[in-house]
Amino acid sequence: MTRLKAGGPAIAKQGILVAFIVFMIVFSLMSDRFLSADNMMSVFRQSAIIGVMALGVTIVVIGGNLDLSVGSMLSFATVLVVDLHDKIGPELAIPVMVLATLCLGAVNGFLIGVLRLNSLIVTLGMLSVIQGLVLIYSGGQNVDIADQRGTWFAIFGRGAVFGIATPIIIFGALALLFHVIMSMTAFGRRVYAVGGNPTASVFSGIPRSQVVFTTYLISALCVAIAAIILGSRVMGSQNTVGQGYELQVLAAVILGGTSLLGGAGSILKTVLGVLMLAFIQNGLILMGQPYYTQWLVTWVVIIVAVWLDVAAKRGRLFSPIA
Amino acid sequence: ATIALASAAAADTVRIGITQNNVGIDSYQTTYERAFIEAAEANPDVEVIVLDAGGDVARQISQMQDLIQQRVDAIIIWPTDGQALVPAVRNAHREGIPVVVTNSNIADAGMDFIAAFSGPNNIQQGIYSAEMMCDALGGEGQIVQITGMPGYTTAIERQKGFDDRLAELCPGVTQLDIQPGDWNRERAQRTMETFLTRFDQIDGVYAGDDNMGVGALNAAIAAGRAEGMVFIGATNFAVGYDAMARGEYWGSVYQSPVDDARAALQTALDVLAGEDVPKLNYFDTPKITQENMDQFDRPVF
Amino acid sequence: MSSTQEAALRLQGIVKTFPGVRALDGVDFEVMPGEVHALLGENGAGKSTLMKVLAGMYQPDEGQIIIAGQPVRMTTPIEAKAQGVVLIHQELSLVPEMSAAENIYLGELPVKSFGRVDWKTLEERSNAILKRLKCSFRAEMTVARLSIANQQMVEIARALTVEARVVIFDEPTASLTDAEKVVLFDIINDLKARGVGIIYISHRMDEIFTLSDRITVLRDGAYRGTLITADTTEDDVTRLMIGRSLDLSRDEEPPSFGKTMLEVRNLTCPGLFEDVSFTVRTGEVVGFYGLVGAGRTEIAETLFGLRKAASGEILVDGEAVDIVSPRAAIAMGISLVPENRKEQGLVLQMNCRDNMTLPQIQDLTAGPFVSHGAELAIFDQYRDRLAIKTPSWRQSAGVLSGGNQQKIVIGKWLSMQPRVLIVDEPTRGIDVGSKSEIHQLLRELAAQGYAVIVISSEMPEVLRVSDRIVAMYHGRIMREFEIADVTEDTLVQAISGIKSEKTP
Amino acid sequence: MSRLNDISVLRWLMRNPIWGFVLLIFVFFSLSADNFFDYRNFQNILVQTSTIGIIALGMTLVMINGNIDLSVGATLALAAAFAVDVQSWAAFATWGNWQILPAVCIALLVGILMGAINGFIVWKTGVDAFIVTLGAMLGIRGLVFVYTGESSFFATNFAYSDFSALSLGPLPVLAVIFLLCVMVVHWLLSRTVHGRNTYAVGGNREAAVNAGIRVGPHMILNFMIIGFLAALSGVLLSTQMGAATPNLGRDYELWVITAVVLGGTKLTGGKGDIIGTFGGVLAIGIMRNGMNLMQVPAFYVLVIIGAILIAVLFLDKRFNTSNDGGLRL
Ligand SMILES: Nc1ncnc2c1ncn2[C@@H]1O[C@H](COP(=O)(O)OP(=O)(O)OP(=O)(O)O)[C@@H](O)[C@H]1O
Ligand SMILES: Nc1ncnc2c1ncn2[C@@H]1O[C@H](COP(=O)(O)OP(=O)(O)OP(=O)(O)O)[C@@H](O)[C@H]1O
Ligand SMILES: [Mg+2]
Ligand SMILES: [Mg+2]
Repeated sequence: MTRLKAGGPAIAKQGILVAFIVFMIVFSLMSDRFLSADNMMSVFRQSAIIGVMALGVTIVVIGGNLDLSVGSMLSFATVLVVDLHDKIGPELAIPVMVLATLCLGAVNGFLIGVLRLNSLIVTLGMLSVIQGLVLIYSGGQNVDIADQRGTWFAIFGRGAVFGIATPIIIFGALALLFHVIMSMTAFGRRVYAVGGNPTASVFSGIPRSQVVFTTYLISALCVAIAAIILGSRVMGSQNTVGQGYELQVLAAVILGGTSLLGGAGSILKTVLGVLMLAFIQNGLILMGQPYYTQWLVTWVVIIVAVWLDVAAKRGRLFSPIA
Repeated sequence: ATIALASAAAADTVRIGITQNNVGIDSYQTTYERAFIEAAEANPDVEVIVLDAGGDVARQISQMQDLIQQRVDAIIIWPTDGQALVPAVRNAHREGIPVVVTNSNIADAGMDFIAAFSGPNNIQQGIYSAEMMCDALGGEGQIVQITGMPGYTTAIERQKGFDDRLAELCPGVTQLDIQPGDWNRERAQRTMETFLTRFDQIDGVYAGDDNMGVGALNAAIAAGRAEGMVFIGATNFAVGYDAMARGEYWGSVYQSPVDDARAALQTALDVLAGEDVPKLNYFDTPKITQENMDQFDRPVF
Repeated sequence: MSSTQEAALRLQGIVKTFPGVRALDGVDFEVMPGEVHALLGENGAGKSTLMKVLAGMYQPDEGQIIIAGQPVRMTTPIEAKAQGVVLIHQELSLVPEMSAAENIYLGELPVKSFGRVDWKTLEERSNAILKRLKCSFRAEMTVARLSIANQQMVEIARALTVEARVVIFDEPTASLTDAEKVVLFDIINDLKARGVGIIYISHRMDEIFTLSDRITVLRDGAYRGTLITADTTEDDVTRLMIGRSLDLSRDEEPPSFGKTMLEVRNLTCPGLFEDVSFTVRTGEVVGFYGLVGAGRTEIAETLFGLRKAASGEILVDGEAVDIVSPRAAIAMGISLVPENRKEQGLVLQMNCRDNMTLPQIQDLTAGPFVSHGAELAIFDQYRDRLAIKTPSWRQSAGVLSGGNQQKIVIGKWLSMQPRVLIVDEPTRGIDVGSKSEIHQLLRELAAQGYAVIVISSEMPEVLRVSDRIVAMYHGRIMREFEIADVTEDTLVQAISGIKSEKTP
Repeated sequence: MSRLNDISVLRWLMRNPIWGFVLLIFVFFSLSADNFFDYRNFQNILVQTSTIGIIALGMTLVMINGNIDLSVGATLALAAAFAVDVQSWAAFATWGNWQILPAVCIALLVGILMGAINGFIVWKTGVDAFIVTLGAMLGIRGLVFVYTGESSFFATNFAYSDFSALSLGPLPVLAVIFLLCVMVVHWLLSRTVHGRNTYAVGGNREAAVNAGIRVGPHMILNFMIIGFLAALSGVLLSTQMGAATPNLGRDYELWVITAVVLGGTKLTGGKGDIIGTFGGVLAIGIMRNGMNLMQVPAFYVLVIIGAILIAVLFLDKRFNTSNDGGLRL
């Protein structure tokens, strides 16, 4: 067979990366503060919460499912950790909250992984159930940490190491860790396989239920970590603090080129997706645009970026379907 | 209203239905609900039906229908939207069920169909905040504003009161930008961080409620720029009260959900008793600042 | 074929490239009206690609399509159909949830006023076509509930709905029984008599020699030549196709069987198979032969932990085992090359190497990480051993030709070094060269001490690879043959349910 | 009734567990909520479900097609804004009550246009509909805010909001329109060539392409239908409010999809019907209405609705075993 050299420069295949670069250039031309170190740091820090959640959801989506419950799960975890902070102290509050959140993840995982129920509807249902649980737990009251200055809990959201804010470090470290897990470990490979073709995976001896279950545990773990950052950053929580986050997270994951059909996607590109959304919000405020332009720009950016990505994979700009 | 009254008298107890805006979205509304139920339980002649619209206009309209369907004696409504509930209120009016509007008012077109309004005056609150801002800055400076959830009446009215009064009272104070914080502290914190990057000089911040105000304060403290910056909010929350006590937060508007709830129930009972109730029953929402805060109890929410 | 006659369809210098692959490299091809022109080539030679170009599904990079003397551009299947070019796909192209009738007239449902479907006409017409194809099922049946063979017939029925100039059959017999094949050949001859040009793609030489007038051979995407069928031999064609002759004989060194590796006692799964007992020894290949639907696949699935048997026993290496999942089966040293490579065998968007190492990925680790080197070593070994054609291990399995996909799946299970290897229709859609390689491989594996089960619907295949043949009919084992005792007649009798005196 | 019929009814319910569920909650609420079993309440339920119900009809088409539309809530809000605002355009000032007509027409056209845009992008770019309409959900909401300038509009003409109070015979006009839509879309889906092609495209897109169905325009048409229905729903909702608000229809997409899935339509396409969707919509409507009448506290409503959603899905799975042929997958 005649072998051709891989067509075109490698960068052309990275539709999302191209979109990201173009986008950054346009924005930095339109606002001189956009590229300043301060602003970069501030955007990275802001994107850590959504970002950490997006990492978990990326894994769920690669495994062929969706997770829409992360928004209210974030509310749950944040309210819990903040509320328990004053009652039993942070050193106990954190593990208790993490365990409780993992339990919610396990419920998702059981319903979807083991009982094989449709993930969109299950997590939609869980979104509602968990929001109800939060409200019942807190009686609908905001929770706040009384001694905001004295608690070491502050390091997660407000601290810094070598001048880099802790949320950025947590986000970066988790991104690297998950990237390694997904691209270099057997577990990662299995997630890709189950998402790509669950039947063939079972035929290959992969414990499909167990793999899907684990993806939901990971997602819940990410939510718990995001909640620690959020609770520590705000030092309090509202009952609906995570409302709407599920769609922002999903948008970031999609923007990163992860296929909703499962079996394909990349952690590092999700990071790009997260940053792109954060930069849109940030950049447009810097330009003094009203908030709703954000939504219009996001509309265009999501479609164009994913289009570029799809087009690069397909090797032609427009779909060949008649 | 006479029909309802007659049946109420016959049954001896009155049944009052309430449909609220969005319980759980913030603790003001939750505290309101609790206070309302407590007040109703304290009164043996009152039976209440408590519903929540979850912020959705259409759902609130159907709840109005459901309440009419149950032939309650009176309906208390906390409108999710002042305009959109007018026909629903009109329906209740036609069915002879008196409607009391609570917390945020119905649009002018609906005033004919309601028995009374009871609640704070959000425009007035915006005006108070503008006056405090003007005071604090001595009439000169640059400020930013963080508003509530876009498109909802309370947010719009507070912004309107603030903007109009500020322009009139303090032409020397310029508003650099207005962005929403969605009643969400973390969101407000993010918005403020971006403002801090964008503007080198910010003298004051007005936030649509204290929750967001404290978010903005957090951002300014983290950036090391809180010193000398004036933070003014509305709906004094406990966090805002505490920040005020620490001297970091300038002032707010004191508004008690407990008063709000009791006033609404009382107004409805007065209406049912056939008393002559004025159309607009604003309860007082005074300014609260670092100076006079000891005259107020720490908010319970 | 006189040269004065106008070709029904002519292709000139067709070039088609995919990223990293030059699938067609200047191919010339023509088909005359009333001619059956066979297209041959190894797996991945580009046959299907060429036909997709013809049917308007792919655009050629270079070259021309000439229909009845006129150059045409066909950018969609609709235009191709309008030109009278009909393609019967290699991979079934049906909507499973819809009825056979709707599938037959898909895209051209008869219409009444207000855009309503004319159900009556639709059913009358499609039942008429099915009758012509001697199909026993009604057109109202949902396609998902038809057997693969019947689905194939639906696909074929489609070609009869239009006034076709050229009909392309891309491996139509891959899942048909002999009886159905006869019907199909009648239809082809009928079309031929009406002056339709037929392009026929198959890996089965016997069919090609019965049916075709001319044979064109492709190799590595390039045109190799055209032969008149009557003047040529199988060997000539094979040589043109793979560059060497095939050795189709059975090596006659006496096999040495070891201990009983797998024993099945009275295994029953109601409705699928009943009271099945057999043994497989190391060093032995047991062929399971039967008609489609005889229940062989279900037995394999049960042995592989994918089904729960209602009763009966399975013994592996003398030990009674309970196989609860494929994982458990793999742990016991059982491998299954499944029947349906796309759905059960491969993760299509995953690359070739990862597909191949999937079942043992947990064991290919260095510390917490998967060892790249170990994986590549396995891939390289089986790529060479099975002669898999792919530009690189990075290629997604989904874009390989059908035959090469099948080889990836075989490689995947061979690399597990199983004690019991079950292969279900191992050479479906595989070219003659690779087929004989796979047959040889199966023999070699047995010689190395594997216990092998081969499920096949092709008699030559079972005859060639098996030491023993189990004939099945309707979920029951009818008879077992030692290879020395078997004749084609007794075998056909056994799988048709005709009881012989020697029923075990 | 003969035994045979009993069995076929039972089997029908097994295949459409949602109607069994509707029956169940209907009986439950009739027994336990005082004002539930009442003719006027049934009218209310129909009117209340009409908003989500009408959109769900379109969503059924789009989902059978193998697509999804997340932008319906925003489209609804945009159409409502136009329907209310256009009435007050100077051009129609002298039209009297007739000014409602162009307003409604323009609103519906806007909906169709939004659908067409979504469909066109899905067709030409080949980007998954989930992504395209997730973008549109934000973008169209942005358009709503641009158009309304953040605040609500109200219709100065009370004739507009009186429309929703009209009755046609025994039924409120909104319910009549809803039921009419149900019948038309049911007819479209089950009887017409377009409807059958909808199943074909969703069941096996490649096969549909190969068979010469113009898949792109076909999908655009379905997106236009859902755009139209979302807009219609927006118009009807705005007649109930006599106003339009910028946040109208938030989260509706999720409820609509839930209703459609409860009704047995598969997210992967190729399978579903209007009868099921109608059941799904009623199930949600009855549950909401019944819990209101029973005064279930708001926090618990969230938990109950979510849990029931999952439970119905579980039952559906039980009754409709998938076609993996009994393999342990
Ligand atoms: N969409 C595609 N993208 C990339 N490569 C492709 C694509 N389709 C086919 N190919 C490659 O083109 C070559 C020809 O494939 P084709 O399917 O035409 O082979 P074939 O002759 O039909 O083989 P078989 O007998 O196995 O069906 C193969 O190497 C295949 O991997
Ligand atoms: N579409 C169908 N609907 C109902 N029963 C079927 C269907 N297809 C097959 N069966 C039944 O399932 C059993 C086994 O079928 P299957 O085709 O898997 O057997 P097989 O021997 O593996 O055939 P092959 O491997 O040649 O396809 C048979 O009893 C058959 O009657
Ligand atoms: Mg082929
Ligand atoms: Mg089989």
